Amino acid sequence: MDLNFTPSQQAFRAEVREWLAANVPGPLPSMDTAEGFELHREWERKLAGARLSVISWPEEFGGRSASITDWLIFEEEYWAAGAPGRVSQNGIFLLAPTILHYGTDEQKARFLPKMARAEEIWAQAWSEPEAGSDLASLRATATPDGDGWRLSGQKTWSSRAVYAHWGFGLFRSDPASERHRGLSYFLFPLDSEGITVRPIAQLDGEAGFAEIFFDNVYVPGDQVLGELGQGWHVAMATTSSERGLTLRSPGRFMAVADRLLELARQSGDQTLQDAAVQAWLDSDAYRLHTFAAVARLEEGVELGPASSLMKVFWSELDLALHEIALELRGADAALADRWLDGFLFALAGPIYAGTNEIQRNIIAERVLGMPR
Amino acid sequence: MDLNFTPSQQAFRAEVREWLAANVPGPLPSMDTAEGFELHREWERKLAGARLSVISWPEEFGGRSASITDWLIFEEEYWAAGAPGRVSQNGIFLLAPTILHYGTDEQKARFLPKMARAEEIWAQAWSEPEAGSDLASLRATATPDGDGWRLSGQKTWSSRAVYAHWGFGLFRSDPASERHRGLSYFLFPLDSEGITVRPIAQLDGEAGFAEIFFDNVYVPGDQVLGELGQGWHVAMATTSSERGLTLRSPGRFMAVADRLLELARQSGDQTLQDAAVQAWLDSDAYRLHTFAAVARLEEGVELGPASSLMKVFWSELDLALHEIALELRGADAALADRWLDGFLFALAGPIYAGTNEIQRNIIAERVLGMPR
Amino acid sequence: MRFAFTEDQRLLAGTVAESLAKACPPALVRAARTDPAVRTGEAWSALAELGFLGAQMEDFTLLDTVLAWQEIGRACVPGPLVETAVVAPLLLPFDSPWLPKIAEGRAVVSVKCAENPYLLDADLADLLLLPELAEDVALTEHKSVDATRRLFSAEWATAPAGAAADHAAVAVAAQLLGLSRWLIGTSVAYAGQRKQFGKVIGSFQALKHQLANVAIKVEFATPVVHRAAYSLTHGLPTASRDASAAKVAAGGAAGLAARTALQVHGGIGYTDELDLFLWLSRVWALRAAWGDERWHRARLRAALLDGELLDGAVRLP
Amino acid sequence: MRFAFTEDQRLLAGTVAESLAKACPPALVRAARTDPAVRTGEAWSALAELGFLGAQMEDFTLLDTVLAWQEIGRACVPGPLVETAVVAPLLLPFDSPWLPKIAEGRAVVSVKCAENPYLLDADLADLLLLPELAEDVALTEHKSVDATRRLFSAEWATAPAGAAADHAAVAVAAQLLGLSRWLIGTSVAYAGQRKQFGKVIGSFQALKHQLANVAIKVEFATPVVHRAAYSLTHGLPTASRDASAAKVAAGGAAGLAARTALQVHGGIGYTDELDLFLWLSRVWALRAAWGDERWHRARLRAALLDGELLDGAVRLP
Repeated sequence: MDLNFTPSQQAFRAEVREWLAANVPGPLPSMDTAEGFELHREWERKLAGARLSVISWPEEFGGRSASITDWLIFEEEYWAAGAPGRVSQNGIFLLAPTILHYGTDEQKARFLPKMARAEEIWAQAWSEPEAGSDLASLRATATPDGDGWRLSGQKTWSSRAVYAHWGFGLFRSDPASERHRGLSYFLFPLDSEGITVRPIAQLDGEAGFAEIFFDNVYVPGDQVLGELGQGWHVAMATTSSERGLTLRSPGRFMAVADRLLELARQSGDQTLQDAAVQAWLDSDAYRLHTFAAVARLEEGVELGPASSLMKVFWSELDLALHEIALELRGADAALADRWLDGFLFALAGPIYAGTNEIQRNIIAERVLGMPR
Repeated sequence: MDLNFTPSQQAFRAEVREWLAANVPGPLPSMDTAEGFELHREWERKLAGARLSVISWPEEFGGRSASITDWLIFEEEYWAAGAPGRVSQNGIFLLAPTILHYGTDEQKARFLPKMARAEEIWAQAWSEPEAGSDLASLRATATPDGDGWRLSGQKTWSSRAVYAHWGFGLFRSDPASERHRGLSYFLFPLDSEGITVRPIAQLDGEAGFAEIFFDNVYVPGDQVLGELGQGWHVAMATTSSERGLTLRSPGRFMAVADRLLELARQSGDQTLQDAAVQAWLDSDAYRLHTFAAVARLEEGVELGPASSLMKVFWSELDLALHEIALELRGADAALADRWLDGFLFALAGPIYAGTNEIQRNIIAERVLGMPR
Repeated sequence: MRFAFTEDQRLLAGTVAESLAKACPPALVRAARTDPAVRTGEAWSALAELGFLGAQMEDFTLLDTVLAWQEIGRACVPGPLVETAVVAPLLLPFDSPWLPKIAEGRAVVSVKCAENPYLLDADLADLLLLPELAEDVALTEHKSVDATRRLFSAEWATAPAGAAADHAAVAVAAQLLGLSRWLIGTSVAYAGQRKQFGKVIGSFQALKHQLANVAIKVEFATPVVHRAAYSLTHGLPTASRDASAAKVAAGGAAGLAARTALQVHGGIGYTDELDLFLWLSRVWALRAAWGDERWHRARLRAALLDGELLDGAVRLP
Repeated sequence: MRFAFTEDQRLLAGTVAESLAKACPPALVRAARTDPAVRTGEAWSALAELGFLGAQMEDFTLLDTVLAWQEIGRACVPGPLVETAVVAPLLLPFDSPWLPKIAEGRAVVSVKCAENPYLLDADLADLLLLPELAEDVALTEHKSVDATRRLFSAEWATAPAGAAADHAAVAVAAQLLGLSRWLIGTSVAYAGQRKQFGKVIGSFQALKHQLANVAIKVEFATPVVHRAAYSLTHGLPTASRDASAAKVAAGGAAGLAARTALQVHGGIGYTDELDLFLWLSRVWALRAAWGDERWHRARLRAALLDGELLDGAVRLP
């Protein structure tokens, strides 16, 4: 066991910290507004210019072939510096690992570099109105048409879809199939003929999500990712690998926890101070757990269902961090500010990416081996 | 709304407080030891001498026809005075309300006065090895024999059964019946021929419970309580009435909460002080809720499934009170003492009298009306 | 000893609920986010017509109105009602010309005091109490968690409002109970029709138990709020402690109700398609109003640990 | 940066687990309640033969042994092992004649210090450290929550044991992890065969989620304990803070594991028919040993709030 970073890792951290200190802009408008979307793309281009937008990718696509540990270091610095949210998140975190794993050389060359430079922003299209947590019950269809396909149906909870350029999602290419079988993974431009994007207005104003309606949308055959009918496996394959880690890197929570301790120091209330200290320690525990997971991955052990333990832990940790902060803010908790935004976002944690109820079922059945 | 006690209620409280101050003995050995059992019976006789053993019963059976409010006052004083546990508990709290409601005049005259004077101590025999929480799946049988019955089968978790004189429980009198139907409520002397009582040793020493084996035990017909085959309703009828209240009167928790505040005052740890204050307030809330329930009962509104809300609340409150106390005791939490005994007892609260999981099902389905 | 409300007290609550069902539909709460007039519009007039805004001038006590305040919470009524109908009558002299105006619904009051630093809906106020009557005060608006409640700060030395603040805390606690009950009902209804994995989600035990836990918290916060109304009405020595206990209990129950309701609804709970988010925001806003829980906990700690243990009316002196 | 154990470290834990499977069956733990000799009997000798009791004299660090301590917890091994094998070697001079005796299993040590007021199994001790070597000390026995651990107080001025106490806290935390894993496994097994309402209770979602919650707490307490072993081994500036974090995390996880295990088993969990209660009692005893959680929380508060925020080795200085 060696919990010291190597000189090269420390040098990388120093480089990132320095660059961010010099380049991080002030708070940007929400990326779910037209103006904010463009400003966030601009920021992504700036990151790409310093080859910091997708460090874990191969050089040829704009990355540095960085290790997971380097990635975690980058994230710690990124969040500590209060840098903007990643408007290209869906693409670089959700889609790219799948393209790198299953994509053809043409697909890699076509999509990855533009993604790395935020020239093309991607929207995810997983859920459907009747398939929220239950992805396997997807109904949207893909029917053959010459060398290509015709997509029909409706997707919902598509983040970024209002302004994004491309989308990706699962469609049922085998009408006779059921549940996980007969699904294929499609990539499609959001300005294709037959696609209608309807923003979902949220009560706090912005429209972070959208519904996407597909009316017989033509997609050429080379925009299927991975094997036909294997969409489910293609989509899930990367979740238990590094992706499970890179998606929710500890840096994000440590940055909040450090700010929470600052709030607690200013308070005279020992009860809330102890709560803040515990939340900070839990963030630290999540960070340590991540490094331990990295070591297991490097030994070739997949995370598997254990990633469900992480999902429940980080989502409830994020909520606790913000709930304690609001208590510490007292009467100011009624004011809309950074802490409140964080709280509202944290409240979604136990819901998306598989509700915590489903995650607990997985933990009980697949980690502990309890009966279905 | 009037939260003052009437002059007569205050006078009654004064009488009880005074009598207890003069008569409460020092700590007695456990009532689940031969010696302790006798000493607890002696105490019960003393209470009966002052007509304080069963105040809510009619005078003719040894009571005072006291109101529920008087009963709650008595309990507050009883627990505050640190008086001994009630060895006649199963009889006076679980069985007596049923006898008073369903019993014949002969049964009342035969059983109640001796119960009030602790001449006969009763053991409850609800559970069976395969029917813990699921009482409706009882298997022990009662087969007709002349004017009487023959009981066969096994009961378990019978509190007091090791030393008690009589027992009561449900037996299947209609072999063709299933679930709640075809059960009858029987009363039987534990020294009957064919009854074997086997103590269940607990790892902390004493045997608070026992198994009772019935091998063709004869019981005369007049020891059936209530209508034949109606045992389930007879047993359950009183649960949603006053019994739900009298069983876990707030006085018990307020006495613990007051002692907990004393511990907290001696501690400099604000976090644990706040926890103790919250637990005290929760005990107070339980007390207030009980008075509100009394008012509803006096208006003729039955508690019904709402008693499940109370079961979950008091059982988790009791646990919280003791967990906080142990934290406040620090290193002394490793010592076996009154707080630890209370903790071990409190841990059973969420288990017996219908596990809290079952209670939460009832709350969701019968109080909130969620689907089965 | 009788811990129950009179027929009249229940009747008043029923009448208020009935008139709010008409005068304060969710659409009105929704509109209050953008149209200032709505915050002191229909619902306000309806409560004035009922005589509710002038109830205290007619010697109605908080014990008489606490059940009605629960209904006001359940309907998520906007506007500075507590400040105008509860606090002002306690702070203003009995012969103040403002009182009849308040009763008629013609005067809107916003209050700042040690216990409540932000002026609610001061943009609509005819009268500012800080806590004394004040004029030409410079106000700064702050973005509020609840778009139907606009918050302002004022450069002005504050003083404690004492008993008036305790009354406000309990009226707010009662609203939190009403909000919680609405959230439970709405969540149970949604869980009863939303299907996942081929079953209505309300049939999953995990979800049942989450909602059961909310029901338990609300059930046992309720008598605490009612007792506080009693203690304040009768000026008991434990009144302040009881008010703090009420605000903490109701705030905690409502917080759990809000979190659980959103978990039950999932992502759609954030959207404009449902009214849920309006009720959630109100819960979060009221938890911070008239003494946040940290503030009330400190008072409880002092009362129960430092001070000698005063027995409330329901415990024998 | 590599947060993983070496092959040797895992091997040692495996060897210890293997030999305890033979030398420390539940029946032995059970017997330790009544027969004093058992507390320093078979299991003790087995660990001596493995060289585990003398490991620290052979320059094995806490990082080398922490996984083995988890196995010792899992097996619920009785006796003052931590005091003898971890604390004594750190408190005694390197040339003390006691050290070889300890290594051979011929010397039993009991310790009292500021961090741990009660002497464990002093009735069997050849050597008392308070924390200096002491003789003819009057001992008073106190009834212990865990009948396999006898506790004594001594009229003697105490001093802090410092780093030795931190090492003990982490060895105890590791045992709490092992106890928790045993409790999870035993509860899952029981829930898989016990039937109620015509189903094995392990198929009820409420029960699944309760055990999932325990698994989560244990999963995330584990790296905290391992990091503390690393910090103490390398004498990092955060070592004491990390030791406290480990004791608090493991104690909390074990407490939940114990409560949940009893809930899963129901009344039978109290009975002599199962071994469960032995493991529960050990959890409750160890939570109070070598710094209860209140004490460690106070240290954490001071370290993280008052002191400037030292970055541990895993955070860049």
